[in-house]
Amino acid sequence: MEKIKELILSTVSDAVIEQKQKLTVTVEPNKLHSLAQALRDNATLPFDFLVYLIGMDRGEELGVNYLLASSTDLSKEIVLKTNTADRENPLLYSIADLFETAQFNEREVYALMGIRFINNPDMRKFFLNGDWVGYPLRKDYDANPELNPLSVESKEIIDIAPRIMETPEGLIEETVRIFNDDDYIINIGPQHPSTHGVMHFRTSLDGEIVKKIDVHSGYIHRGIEKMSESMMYPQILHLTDRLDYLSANINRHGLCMCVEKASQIEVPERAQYIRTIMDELNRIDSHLLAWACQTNDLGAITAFIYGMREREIILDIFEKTCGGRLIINQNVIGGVMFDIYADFQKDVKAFIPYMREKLVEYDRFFSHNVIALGRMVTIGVMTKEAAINYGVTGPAGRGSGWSCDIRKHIPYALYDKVDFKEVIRTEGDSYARYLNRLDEIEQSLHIIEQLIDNIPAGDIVAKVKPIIRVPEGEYYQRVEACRGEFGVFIESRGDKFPYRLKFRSPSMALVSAMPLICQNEKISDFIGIGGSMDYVIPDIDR
Amino acid sequence: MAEQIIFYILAAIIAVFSILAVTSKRIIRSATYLLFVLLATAGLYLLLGYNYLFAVQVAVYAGGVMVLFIFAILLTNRPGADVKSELAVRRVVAGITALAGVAFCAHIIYYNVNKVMVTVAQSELTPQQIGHTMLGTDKYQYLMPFEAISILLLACIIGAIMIARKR
Amino acid sequence: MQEPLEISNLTTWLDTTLRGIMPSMWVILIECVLVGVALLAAYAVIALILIYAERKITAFFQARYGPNRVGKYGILQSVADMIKILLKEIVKINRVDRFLFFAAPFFMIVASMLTFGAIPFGKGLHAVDFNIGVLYVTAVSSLGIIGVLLAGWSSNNKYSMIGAMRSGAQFVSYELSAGFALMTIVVLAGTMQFSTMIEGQRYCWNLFNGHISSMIAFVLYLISGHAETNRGPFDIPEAESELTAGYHTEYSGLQFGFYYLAEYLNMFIIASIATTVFLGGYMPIQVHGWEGFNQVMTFIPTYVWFFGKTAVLIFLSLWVRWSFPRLRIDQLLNLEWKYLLPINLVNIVVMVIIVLSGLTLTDLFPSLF
Amino acid sequence: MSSISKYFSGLFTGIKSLLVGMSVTWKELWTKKVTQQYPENRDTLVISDRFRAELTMPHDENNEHACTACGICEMNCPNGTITVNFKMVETEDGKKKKVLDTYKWDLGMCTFCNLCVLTCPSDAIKFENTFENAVFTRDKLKQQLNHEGSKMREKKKVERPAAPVAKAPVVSEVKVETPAAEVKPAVVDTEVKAVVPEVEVKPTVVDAEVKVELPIEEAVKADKEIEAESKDETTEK
Repeated sequence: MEKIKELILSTVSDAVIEQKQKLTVTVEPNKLHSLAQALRDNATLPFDFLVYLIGMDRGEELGVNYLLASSTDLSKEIVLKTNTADRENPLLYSIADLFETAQFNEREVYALMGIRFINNPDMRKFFLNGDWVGYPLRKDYDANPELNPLSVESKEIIDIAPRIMETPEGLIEETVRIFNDDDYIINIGPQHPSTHGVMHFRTSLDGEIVKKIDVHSGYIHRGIEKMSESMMYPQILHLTDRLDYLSANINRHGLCMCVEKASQIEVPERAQYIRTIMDELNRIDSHLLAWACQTNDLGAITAFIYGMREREIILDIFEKTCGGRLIINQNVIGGVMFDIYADFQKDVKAFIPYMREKLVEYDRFFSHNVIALGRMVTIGVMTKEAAINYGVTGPAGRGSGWSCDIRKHIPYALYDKVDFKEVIRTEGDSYARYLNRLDEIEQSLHIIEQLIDNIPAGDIVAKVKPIIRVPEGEYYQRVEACRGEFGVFIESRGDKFPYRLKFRSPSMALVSAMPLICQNEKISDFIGIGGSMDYVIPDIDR
Repeated sequence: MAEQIIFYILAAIIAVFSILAVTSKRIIRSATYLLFVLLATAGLYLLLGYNYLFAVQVAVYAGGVMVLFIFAILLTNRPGADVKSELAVRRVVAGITALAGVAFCAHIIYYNVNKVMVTVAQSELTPQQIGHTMLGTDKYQYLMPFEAISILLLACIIGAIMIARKR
Repeated sequence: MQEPLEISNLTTWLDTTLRGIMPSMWVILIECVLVGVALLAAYAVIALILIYAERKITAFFQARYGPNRVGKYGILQSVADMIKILLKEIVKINRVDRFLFFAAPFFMIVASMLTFGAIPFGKGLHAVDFNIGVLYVTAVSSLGIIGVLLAGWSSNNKYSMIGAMRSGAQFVSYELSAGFALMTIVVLAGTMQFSTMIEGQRYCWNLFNGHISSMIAFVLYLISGHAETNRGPFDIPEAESELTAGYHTEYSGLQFGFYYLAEYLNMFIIASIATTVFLGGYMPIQVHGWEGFNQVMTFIPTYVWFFGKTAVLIFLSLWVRWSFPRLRIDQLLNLEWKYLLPINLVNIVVMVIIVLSGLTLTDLFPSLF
Repeated sequence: MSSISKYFSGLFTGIKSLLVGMSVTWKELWTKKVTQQYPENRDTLVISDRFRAELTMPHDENNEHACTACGICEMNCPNGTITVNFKMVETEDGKKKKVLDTYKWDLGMCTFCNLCVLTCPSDAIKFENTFENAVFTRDKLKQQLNHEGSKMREKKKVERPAAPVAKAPVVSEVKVETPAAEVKPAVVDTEVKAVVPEVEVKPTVVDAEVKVELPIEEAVKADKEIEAESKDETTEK
C-alpha cells in the first residue's frame, strides 16, 4: 500500500491521505478523474472496481465518496473523497468513462443530492422524475408534500438527456436524444410479467433484435436511506430486510456487522454460527427462486413451481426459527434475535440430502434440455472486464470469470473456518450464470453441513446498550449477498442516528450491465438474460 | 331454390367486398375485404360441388392473403394516414373507364351466356381424377403446364433467396 | 343391430321418423339445424372439459392439486369460468381499428368450427364427409391464423404486433410440415376421405401400416400440429413472459373467450385428426381372425374409441407443453426448416417407395390383416 | 462430413434431452402433492409458535396485564404503529402514577419487526401466531390491546423491581368495578398461551439494560417527534 500512496502523491501532489477505517484520500474535484484513472490503470494492483459512489451532504459542502477496490484482491480498498462548496449548482467531474457502474450511480447522486457531473453522457435523474423539486438526501430538503404533489396523471416519458460536457471552450450544457425518431420502442415494464418487479426498460427493437435499452427505475423507491437518517440503529434493521427481500438475512447481517464493528461489539460464537447457517439457507432460498424465475422467463412454468416447492421447506425452517418467512428479522445488533428451535438441526439435515436429490432432478429437467441450452449458451455474454467495469458481482460476476466472492476475499462470520469452493465459470453467458447458481446451492449445502452439528452453546446475543451510539466516523461493511456484494456505509456523528447511510445494492450493478449484454440479442433472450442476471428491484429502488 | 338464394348472397358478398377492397384507404382492411371476396368465391365452388377447388381456393388464397397481411404490416407505418384524395378529373376519368369495362364484360356475357350454360358437367370429381388429369400427358391433361408452373415457382423461390441474401 | 350403444341408431331412427311425417326438404332443413346445434353444443362442452382437464393435469405435473373448490374436485370450475367470461365487460381500447378488432376473434372461432364440423366422432357422427376431407381440414384450419394476425395488427399494441408477426412466421412454416405429414398418409391410404381412411384401418392402423415412414410422419404431425395450436413450447406468439399475452393482450371478456375456446378446440382438432389419420379414428381395435375379441371391442361404442384415442394424444400434448421451455423464434424456424421439413420431404419419398414396392404391413403379411 | 454428423448427433441428443425432461415431469405427475388445503386443514395446520401475526397483551385470569405505560415500545416502533395512552392516577399514598388507559396497535402499519416486544421492560406484550387477520375495512386493523377494565399486575414488580414507573403501584379504585364477566376472555387468552413452547429463548439482555437508560425518557420523547416528522415524509410518498 505504500506504493499506492506514492502513486497517489505522484499523480495528485496535494492529495490529503488519511488512514481511517480505510485508506482515505481527499482531492480537489478536478484532480479526481486523473487520480481514479491512475489507480485504475496501476499495473501491479489495479483499483479497477468501483464499489460504491456515494453523494454526501457534509453540512457546508456537498461531496462524493468513492470506494475503489482491486478486482484481483477485493480486500485492498481506497476511499476517494471530493467536495464542492457550491450548494446552488454543484458540479463535479464524472468518472463514468472509467467505471461504467458510475453512470447510474452519478445519476442517482444527481437525483437525490443534486450534484451534477461534468462529462457524464446522460445526466437525467435516476429514480426521480425530472421535475421533482428538491434533492431528498440533502439535509436541508423541504419535505413539504405541496412541493411534489401526488399526481395520478400519467407522465410523458421524455427521452432527452441533458448533460454537461467539457470542451476546450469551457463547459457546455446540451441535450442528447436517447432514441432516434424511427426507432420502434417497446416498453418492457413497469408492468410486465418478467421484470421481476416494477422495472421499466425502454427497448428499441429492430424486428426481434434489441438495439438499445434505456433503464428507468424508481417506481417503488421508498427513500430508505433518507428514512434511516431519522431512525435509531435497531430500527433501521427492519428496513434492510426490505431492500433485497430475497437475501433479507444477509443484508441485515451486513448492517449489524457494520454497527458491531464500529462500536466494537463482540458477537457470541453461537450467534455467528446461527448467522452463517441462516445466511446460507437464505442464499439457497434466493438461488432457488432465481432458478425458478429464470426457467419461468424461458417459458418452463413447471420448473418454476418445482423451485418454489423446495424453497418452501427453507421458508418453513425460517418461520419456525424466527417467525418470518421472507422478511425474517433474525439478526440484531450483537447477535441474533431468536435462538434456533429444538428441531432445527434435524430439519436442516433432512433438507440437505433432499435438496441434493432435487438438484439432480433440476439438471435432468432443465440444465441439459436442448431448448434451454439454445436459450442460454452464448447468450448475453459479459466479459470479465465488463463485469468488473460495471461492478457486477455475485453469481453473475463469477460467471464471467471474476473471483469476487467477499466470503473468500474478506471473510466474515465463520466463512474463514469452513471449507467451500468459490464457483467460477469463464463463459460469461446466461448458462454460466445459471449453472453458477445451482453450484452455489451445492456449496451452501456443504457449508451448512459443516456447521450444523457444531453449533456451540452460549449466548445468542451480546450485551448491547439499548440505545446504540456509533462512534464518529465512516464505516463500510461488505457482505456477499445472494446477488453479489452488498455493502452498508454509515457515516456517524456520534449520535444514535446515522448521519448518512447508504446501501450498495448489487442489483443496481446487474441492471446497469443489462443494456450492454442485451444489445443485439433477441427480445426473448433479453427476458432470459434478465432472468439469468436475477436482479431484485426493491434492491435498486432503495 | 335454396341454392339460388345462397348464390345471390355469395354474389352480393363478392360484389360489395370487391368494391370495399379497392376503395378502402387502409391496406390491411383492403386485404381483409379481398379475403372475404376469395372466401365467397370458394363458397361458389362449393355450391357447384367442386370440393377440391374449394379447398384449394381457401388454402391458397387464405394463405396468400395472410402473406399480404404480413407485407402490409411490415411495409406500412400508419396505414391510410398519408393517402390523399385523387383529383376530381382523374376520378371522373377512372369512373368512366371502369364503367366502360363493366359494359364490355356485360356485353360479352349477355351474348354468350346461352352458349356456355350447357357445357358445365355436373358430376363429382374425385381427387384421383384430378390428380391423373394434372399429371397426364393425354389430350386435356396438364402435365406440361403443371411442370411449367412448378419451374416458375422454383425460379421465384431462388429469386427471393437471392434478394434476401443481398441484404 | 350389432352395436346397441351407437348414436347412429338414434340418428337413423330420427331420420326415418321425420321422413315419415313430412316432405324431405323440411327433413333436411330440420336435420341441418339439429346437426348445427349439436356441433355447437359439442364444441362448447368439449372446450369446457378440455380446459378443466388441462388445468388438472397441469397441476399434477406441477405438483399441485389444481382447481378443487368449485364442485367436487373442482369439476365445475370451467363452467364458473365460462360464466365469468360471459359476464365480463368488453373493454374499449383507444385507437384500435374497430372493425378488424372485432372481426379477428370470429376468424379464429369460425376456422376452428369449420374444421370441427368435418371430424368423424363416431360411426354416423360425421357431419360432412368430403371426398377431400384431409385437404379440407388443412385448408380451413389455416383461416385461423388470419384472426391472430388481425388481432395483433388492430390492437394498437406493440406486444400484440410482435406476437402477430411471430405467429405469421410460425404458421407459414408449420402448416407446411403438417400438410406434408398428412400427405404421407394420404399416399399410404390412397384416399383423402376420412370415412374410407378409417375403414381402411380396420385391422391395421396407418401408424403401423407404413411402419418407419408412418411413425416418422406421426411424430412430425404431432410436432407441427402442436406448433400450429400456438401452445408451449411453441407459444411464442403469446409468450407470456415476453409479450404478456401476445396477440390477444388487449382482448377481454367474450372476445378473449373466443381465443381461449379456439385454442383448446384447436388442440382437440389436431389430436382428433391425428387419431383419424394415424390411429384408426373411431374404429375399435380389431384383430383379424379373433372373432370373439372383435365382438367385445365392437360392443364399446365407436365414439368412446374416438374420444379415448384423442384423449391420449391430448395428454401427450399437455405433457410436452408443461415439460419444455419456450423456443425462441429463430430456434422455432430452425426446427422447421432445418429439421422437420427436410425429414418430411425425404419421408414422403420413402413412403411412396414403400407403397409402390409393396412394403406396407398389409402387403407383406396379407394373412394377418 | 463433420457438419452432417453434427446435424444428426445434435438431433438425437436433442431428442434424448427432451425425453429425459419428460421423464422428470412424468415422475412428478405421481409424486405426492404438497399444496396446503387451507380452510380444510385448519384443525391440523401447524403455524410456528414464533410466527408473528398479531401483537397481543397477555391478561391473566384477574384481567390484569403487565404494561406500565412506559411508552418504550411506542418509541421503538419504527412505523408509529403503537400508541400508548396513559392517565395520571393518584395512588393511596398520594403519589401520582402513570396507568395505562388504552394501548392501541395498528396492524396495517406494523412491519412485525419485533422491536416492541424485545424492548418491553416488563414483558407486557407479545406476538401471537393467530394469523387469520383478514378484515374488510382498514379501521378494523386498528386494535386496542388492553382489555376493557383491565389493570396492571402488581406482583410483577417483585420480579422486576426496575420496571420504571412501578414504584408503588397500588390497585387504583377506578378499575374495581370490572364485572366478573369480563374476566372470561382473559382466561381464554391464557389458555392459548399455554401452547407457547419452552424452546423460546428470549434475549433478556436488552430489558436488563433498559433500566439504566430510562431516565433519558425525556430525551427520547424529543426523538419521537423527529421520528414523527420523518414518518410524515415517508407516508406522503
